[in-house]
Amino acid sequence: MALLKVEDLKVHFPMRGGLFRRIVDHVKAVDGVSFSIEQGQTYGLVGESGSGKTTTGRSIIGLNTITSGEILFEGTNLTADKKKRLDARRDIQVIFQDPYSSLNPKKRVLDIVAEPLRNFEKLSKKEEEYQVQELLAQVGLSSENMYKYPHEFSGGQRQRIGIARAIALKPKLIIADEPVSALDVSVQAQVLNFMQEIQKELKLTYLFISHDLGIIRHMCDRIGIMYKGRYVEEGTSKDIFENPQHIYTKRLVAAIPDIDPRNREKQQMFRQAIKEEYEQSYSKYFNEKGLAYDLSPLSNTHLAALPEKG
Amino acid sequence: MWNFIVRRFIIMIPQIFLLSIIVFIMAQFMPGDPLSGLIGDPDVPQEVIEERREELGLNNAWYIQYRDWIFNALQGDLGKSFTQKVPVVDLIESRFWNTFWLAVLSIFLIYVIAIPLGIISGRWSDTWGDRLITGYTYVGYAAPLFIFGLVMLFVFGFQLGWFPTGGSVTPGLEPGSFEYFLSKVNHMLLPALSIALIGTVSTVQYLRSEIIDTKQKDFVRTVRAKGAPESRIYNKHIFRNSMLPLAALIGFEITTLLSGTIFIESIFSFPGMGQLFFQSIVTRDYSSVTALVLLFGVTAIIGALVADIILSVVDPRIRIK
Amino acid sequence: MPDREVSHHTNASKKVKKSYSSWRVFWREIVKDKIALISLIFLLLISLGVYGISLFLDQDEIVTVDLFAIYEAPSSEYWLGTDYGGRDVFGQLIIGTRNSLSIGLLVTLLSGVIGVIVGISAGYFGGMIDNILMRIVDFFEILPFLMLVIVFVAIVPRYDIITFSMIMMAFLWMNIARIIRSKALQEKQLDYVQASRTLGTSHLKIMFSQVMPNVSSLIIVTMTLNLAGNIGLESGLSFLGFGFPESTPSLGTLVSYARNPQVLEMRWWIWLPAAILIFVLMLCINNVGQALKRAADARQRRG
Amino acid sequence: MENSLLNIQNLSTSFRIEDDYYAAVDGVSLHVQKNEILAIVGESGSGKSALAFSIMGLHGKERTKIEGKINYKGQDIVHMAPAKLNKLRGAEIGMIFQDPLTALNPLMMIGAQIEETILLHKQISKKARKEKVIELLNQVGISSPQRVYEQFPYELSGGMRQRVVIAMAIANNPELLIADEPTTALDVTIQSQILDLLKKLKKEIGAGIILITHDLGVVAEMADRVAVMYAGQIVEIAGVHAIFENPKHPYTRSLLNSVPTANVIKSKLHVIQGVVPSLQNLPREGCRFKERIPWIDERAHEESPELHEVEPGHFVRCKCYERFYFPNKEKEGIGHGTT
Amino acid sequence: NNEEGSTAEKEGKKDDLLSIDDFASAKKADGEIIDGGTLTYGLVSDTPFEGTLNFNFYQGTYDDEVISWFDESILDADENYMYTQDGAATFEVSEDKKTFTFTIRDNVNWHDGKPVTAEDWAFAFEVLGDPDYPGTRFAEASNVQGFEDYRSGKADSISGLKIIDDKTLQITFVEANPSLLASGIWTHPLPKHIFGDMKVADMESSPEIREHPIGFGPFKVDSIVPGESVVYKKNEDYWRGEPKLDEVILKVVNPSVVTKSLQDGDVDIAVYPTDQYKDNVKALSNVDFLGKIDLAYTYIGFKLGKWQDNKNVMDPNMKMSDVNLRKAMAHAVNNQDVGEQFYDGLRWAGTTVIPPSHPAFHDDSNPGLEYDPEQSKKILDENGYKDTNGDGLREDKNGNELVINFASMSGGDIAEPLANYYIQKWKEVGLNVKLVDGRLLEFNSFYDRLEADDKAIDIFQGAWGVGSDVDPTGLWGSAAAFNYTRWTNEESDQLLAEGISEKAFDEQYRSEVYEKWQKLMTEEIPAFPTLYRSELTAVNKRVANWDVKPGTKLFNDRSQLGVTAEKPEVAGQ
Ligand SMILES: Nc1ncnc2c1ncn2[C@@H]1O[C@H](COP(=O)(O)OP(=O)(O)OP(=O)(O)O)[C@@H](O)[C@H]1O
Ligand SMILES: Nc1ncnc2c1ncn2[C@@H]1O[C@H](COP(=O)(O)OP(=O)(O)OP(=O)(O)O)[C@@H](O)[C@H]1O
Ligand SMILES: [Mg+2]
Ligand SMILES: [Mg+2]
Repeated sequence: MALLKVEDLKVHFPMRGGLFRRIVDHVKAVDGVSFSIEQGQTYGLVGESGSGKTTTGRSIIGLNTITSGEILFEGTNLTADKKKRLDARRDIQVIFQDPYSSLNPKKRVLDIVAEPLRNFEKLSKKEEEYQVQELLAQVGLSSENMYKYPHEFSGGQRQRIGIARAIALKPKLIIADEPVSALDVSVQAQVLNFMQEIQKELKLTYLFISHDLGIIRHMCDRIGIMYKGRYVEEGTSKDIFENPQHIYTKRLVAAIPDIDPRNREKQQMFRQAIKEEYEQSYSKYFNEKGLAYDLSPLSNTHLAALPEKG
Repeated sequence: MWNFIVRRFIIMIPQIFLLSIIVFIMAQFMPGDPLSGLIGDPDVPQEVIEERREELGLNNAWYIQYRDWIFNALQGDLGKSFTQKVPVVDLIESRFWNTFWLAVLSIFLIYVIAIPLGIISGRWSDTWGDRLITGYTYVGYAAPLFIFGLVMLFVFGFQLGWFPTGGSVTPGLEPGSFEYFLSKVNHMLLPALSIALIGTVSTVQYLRSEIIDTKQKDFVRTVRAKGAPESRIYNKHIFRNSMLPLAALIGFEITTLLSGTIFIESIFSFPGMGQLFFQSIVTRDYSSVTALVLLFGVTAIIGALVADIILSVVDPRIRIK
Repeated sequence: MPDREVSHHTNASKKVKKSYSSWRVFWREIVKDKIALISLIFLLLISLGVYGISLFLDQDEIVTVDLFAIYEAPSSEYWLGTDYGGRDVFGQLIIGTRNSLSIGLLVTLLSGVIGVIVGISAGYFGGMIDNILMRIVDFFEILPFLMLVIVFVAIVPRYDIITFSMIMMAFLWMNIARIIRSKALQEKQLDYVQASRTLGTSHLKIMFSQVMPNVSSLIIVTMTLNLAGNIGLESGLSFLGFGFPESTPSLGTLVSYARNPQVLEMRWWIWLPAAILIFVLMLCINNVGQALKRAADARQRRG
Repeated sequence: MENSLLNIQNLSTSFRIEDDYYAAVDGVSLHVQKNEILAIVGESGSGKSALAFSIMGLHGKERTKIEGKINYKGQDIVHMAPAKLNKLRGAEIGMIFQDPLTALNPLMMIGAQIEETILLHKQISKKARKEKVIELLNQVGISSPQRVYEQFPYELSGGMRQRVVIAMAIANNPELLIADEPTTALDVTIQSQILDLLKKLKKEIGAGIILITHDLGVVAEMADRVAVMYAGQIVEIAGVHAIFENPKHPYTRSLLNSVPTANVIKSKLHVIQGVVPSLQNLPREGCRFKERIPWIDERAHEESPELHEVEPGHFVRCKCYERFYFPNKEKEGIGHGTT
Repeated sequence: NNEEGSTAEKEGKKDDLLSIDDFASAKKADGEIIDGGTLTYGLVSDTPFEGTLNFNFYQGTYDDEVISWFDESILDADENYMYTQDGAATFEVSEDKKTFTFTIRDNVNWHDGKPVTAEDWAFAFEVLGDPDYPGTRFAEASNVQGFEDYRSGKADSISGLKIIDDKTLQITFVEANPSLLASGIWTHPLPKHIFGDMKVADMESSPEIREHPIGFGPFKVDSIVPGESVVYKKNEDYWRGEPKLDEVILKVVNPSVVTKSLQDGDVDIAVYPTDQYKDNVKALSNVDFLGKIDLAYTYIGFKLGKWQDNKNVMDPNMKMSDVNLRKAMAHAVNNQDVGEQFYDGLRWAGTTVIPPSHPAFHDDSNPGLEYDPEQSKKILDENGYKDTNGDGLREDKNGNELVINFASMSGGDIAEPLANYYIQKWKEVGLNVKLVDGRLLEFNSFYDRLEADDKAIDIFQGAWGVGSDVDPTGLWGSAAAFNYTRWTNEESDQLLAEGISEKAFDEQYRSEVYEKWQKLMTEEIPAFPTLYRSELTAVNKRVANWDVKPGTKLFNDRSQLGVTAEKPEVAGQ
């Protein structure tokens, strides 16, 4: 059984207008997304800005109201049962994009990391401190850091504090929304390494949201490509990067700059070719509203929103 | 933009309605009625007062009174002065234009003072000029208007005798003549200056910090990178952007101005609405007070409306919404 | 869209640093700004002096009318002369300053509490709640404050420092509410608030134990600047004839005597010291407040 | 190098913090030729933008001190009279800014903002100006230039705005273009379009371009030469192939190693220990990178490191590169940062 | 030593005490009166005047001053407010003293040249009696026979009015009453040729009243700045003769600038605030001061009952019901000191409730209740008000704590220290008096609460204006709603009735009646007067023929007013 199963998720935001600010339309931020994540996997969610990645993530933890669809966590429907959702909150945690704004600058590390503990567990001061110490050790920070404030840490360290906080309740699923895009390459590597490490250690499952395909390839087992609130393709890392089917996926993959200057020309030509293909066959791959069609399976692991044949 | 303006208008209606209810309730709580002033006048017996009370509906239930009051108010009848026994509207009417012109002159002076000072101190911040101007704004901010007004009157009116010390015009001049106009301005100048010198400080401060803010905006760097000379950067970009919010301030300025007139007009014996209000308070002429509260309130509501509309006209971000 | 923080962490971390040790930044700014420092020292001296001396003064005795000492000029017996009731002006000045300061503080605190609660709630919840609260704020701002205060003053049965402060409070919370709201709106966008939510922290706790510390420097700055204004307010009301009974001396009452031209011109000792004190108090508090403001807003900071 | 487009000699740009000046750009020398893209890479805070702004003369006078020489076509920009500098800026030297969200005047129409650049440097009729603007908008790939002309910045998406900023920078066909992270804020697909645009520019008008970025992929695709900056200094500068194929400086090598690429899937990435010190805490003596490679023998570093030409056109600072090696993979996994 | 010094000081203060007797009431010429000239009259007020410029409609006191320059009562009154035959009309009284026949002099014309007619006068009554008439002055005409019927619509005309011919009007009153002769008749004709076709409801706001009002007084209105100033030109056709002045300018002067205006000669005549007198008299070397006694007195009243079924009902169980307590309180306060110290002698201790502004009826020989704290203590001791619990304050007869609640009105600078002074004085004799609500009450709530017989009020300080007619029934009669003490007394009612009986047309008799009544009031003491007041007028030295005393020839005739120099004298610095 999948740890998390999202079925036909729709999140529409009302758009108001006119004299009385009535709802005149909806922004279909997420419009019929389905996927499932297996225990221990890292699932990547990619797409251009505004394609609904964050909204999907937020819906899973309950920060957004869901228009329709179901979210099943360990088989229980989070959308239906309010109490369940609260319990599940312990099991689903988040790592935020910006390590600077995601830690309250006025709180000590101790308070930050202990926050979830205080909410869900009644611990004595001693126990709490002990636990925080443990957690910090787990993310590779020594315990004297407990009484410091976030600004005294570097970006990578801060992101680790965020991770310590996220794993405090021993969650099963961690949603990481662009966890490194605010970091320099050097620091980025640090965090990515570390995320992989604790994944093994704690048997974590990740929903990894990013628009950097390089990182996605590095981290993820399965990948979903989003475009305008819909999936255009889903598959294993290999499926997506080596055998992209949807024109949009192809274009994304082609746009990744190659780190080898020798491939410059080749890459340029390839990109140009894909671009032409994209422009030519756009109307083929998308319906009249410019939205992707429903996914259809290409193999066991690979699905793509290809136009129906015939 | 039209949507915005219309919506803004619609918001105004409940505001005015609420205001009227508050004013009315307030009036009900206030001691006295239009006839209490007659108490102590040996020529008017108590029975006559009672009779008039009945006639004026002062013994009716409150909602009937409210209905009548609002109905009358809509027709421009705001009741009768407690102490002066004439329709409040008449009292106000005679003062209205004086206050209006005083306000116009004050606003004019406020901006005439604020804009150059704000610009100087914002553009050349941290220079001696700026320090001097900020010093002035601090002093102005700390000096209560009424103390300042008293001092102005004392120094320029009494000691130096440069300005008239009361009234709005020299008697006997032909209304409409140039001398009449000059005399009016002459009478308004000292009170308006007093209001402006104090009232301008917040605008100067605002403009200054707005310019300092804008100066550091990234887009200014862009303009500089285009090769625009400093003068153009300031005139075309920084000042324009900084003064936009100022345009909206005019609306709110009206509200502050009106409370300022309460002090200034009574200090300078300037026959305007502010003085009327002050007098009505001192003599507890509550019917005038309520009428003026309503009027000031409505003016403030309209001021806020004007501010929003001005802002929506000048700021494209609101205009389109 | 990732915003500018993305590529400017160094700046971001600098910002964070500032908001963290706000007291230290405040202090540094004040020390750097000599005028603010002098103002602060002055303020402390005045407050200490006033609260200290007033312990040794008998208020009842000071407000006792003495028909045979009306309008005495300053002398060794009456350091600042007497008023039209033959009462010692110096004593009234001391007690008046104490009262005016206390009122200013009380009003600022009370209105600050309401303003902060409303502001944080509106900013934090946003949407409908924000909309409703802000319409209320709008409305209160439109109300002709001075006039309504006067009416309240006329109808409260007992008129003293407490009731006065309560009335003022009812009309003075909007400014701070607005300022705190817009800051809270910004804070709310920050991930730490989202983080707290995903960690199961309740709204109330997020608002007051997570968000509030981050707007605290703004609260302090706003309250300080409000304090300056609130001290002036009482005197304005007294000037309009709505001050405290003379058995409760205040600076405003003393200044309002200057309405009488006789006092204004010939008996400066009654109103001038009080006027200067109001001015000095407001100036000093404002100087300190402006320094704090500069400290809290990096862009306006001096050199 | 004498006849290069831009020639910077020993440039230092210092900022006043509290009461002291700290150099954010510290003794940088470089040159840019016509028809050449020089990429500058480095971590955040290494002084890339500070360098760019120094060239454009965009630092406020009050709190910055600029020393050294910046020669543009033989003219000294640092000490140039403002009026003369203004003749160059926007005309011969254009700049694309990092942040498209804030780089435009929010209260001015797009058209007017681009037009301003032309207006300031060319005497042409209003109509001609407008035509030129429309053409520029087309050139940067905006599909409905007529409409965009009359729109305000907040009505455009980030990508659109970035293109507007570019249109503004190239309006007068500059001979030198400074692009400060022109694509950081953009999606990959848009990024590639913008990069194409820059390439076209180089080709068509033969401009010299300084491309500041921290994306090594972008560098690999765009640059002719690359300067790597660390803590205000250039630590390595060389042709693009040399940098990617034969990096010398420990920092360059570390950087290249920490990028996730197809061949390191699911394995450990290299981590650079520690953090970039803040401006006030920069070690001003010795090798600035020393503290981040503590396993390298102290003696490997020079006392006052200089740029050494290891190959023609390939310069490296500090001899420590000779003794540099990566510590063993296991340990390096999680670089326990010092605080 | 110290003691001596302060007594010396006190005496020193007393030396420059003022008395209203030191002031002349009239200013005669200091030299040759020149032909023509312009005089500026300062209307001392901190509010603008309202501008309802007609005697039949005006309501504010300031308008009265404005109107007085261009219009006048058709009858003159003398110093005792009794009508004389010297005015614009003369009259004869019938045997039964109920019917008056008035003859308007031939040369009395409106400013537009039309004669003032009997019809105009009758028209005034009709307007007052009109149901749409907005004011309250109809009360003053209600003694005319048939007026009430006309007013209530029962009659088409006022039966008591009879127009004999153009210039002769006969008025019959409901009852003979000496008050009629004491300014008890409505004497303000309304020009029918102007207002005849106007609706009564519109008159008040018509331009004929607000912008270019007319009368038959010595000056014509030339121009008006609403609320601020009026320019008058002389009425050459004035029935008493052509005025000496060419022009009079009236302008509102704020009390705070009146001294300055007088010094600079900006105004020639102005009622001068008494509290500023002592400080400025030296600086006003270019000015003469005139004085008169005000038609008013301040008093402290005791609540003795309540208003019930349209009459006052005494309640013998009120806190203040004991006349001895009242007496003791009256003896305890030193109004002489108050007058001298607070008002420099320009107000002085009151003795009876008919003030000296009515010299014919004020009883000089009645000393009232003088300041005598020993006496006060004695009375209290003797009547069982003893301090039984040793707190220094007396308990009531039954040994219960006695707190007397004192209501005092705010307004005027001295109100608050004055109230506190009284409280201190009462404390000195051992009475615990507290201010109601701990503060002064503002005008409206003060009267609201008095009117409603608020239980929280035991004693109060009020002020009464006295009418031009001395009759005190309206204030002290047992049916008078304004009698806020709610005191009733048969003997008093009887005396008051006698005071306005037909017999009382004999001034001697009337004066005796009121003498008795004043004595009764001093004994019964439902209230005791505290202060009588005076009014000062500052007049530039160049002004001639200005009299502030009502009823004098110059007071009634402003055509005599003139100046001795073109320009006003300016104070020498
Ligand atoms: N609270 C909201 N109200 C209205 N619209 C919203 C809201 N949140 C998101 N949207 C819209 O929904 C769409 C999807 O947004 P979302 O943040 O999920 O995209 P994303 O893929 O995460 O983009 P990015 O890469 O920029 O983070 C966008 O068009 C956004 O404007
Ligand atoms: N105006 C300034 N005053 C003080 N310090 C500054 C100023 N501008 C930049 N700095 C500091 O100078 C150093 C270099 O900054 P710069 O903006 O050039 O870095 P960068 O390499 O462009 O980084 P990024 O990739 O984040 O844009 C940083 O430490 C920064 O904090
Ligand atoms: Mg997102
Ligand atoms: Mg930069």
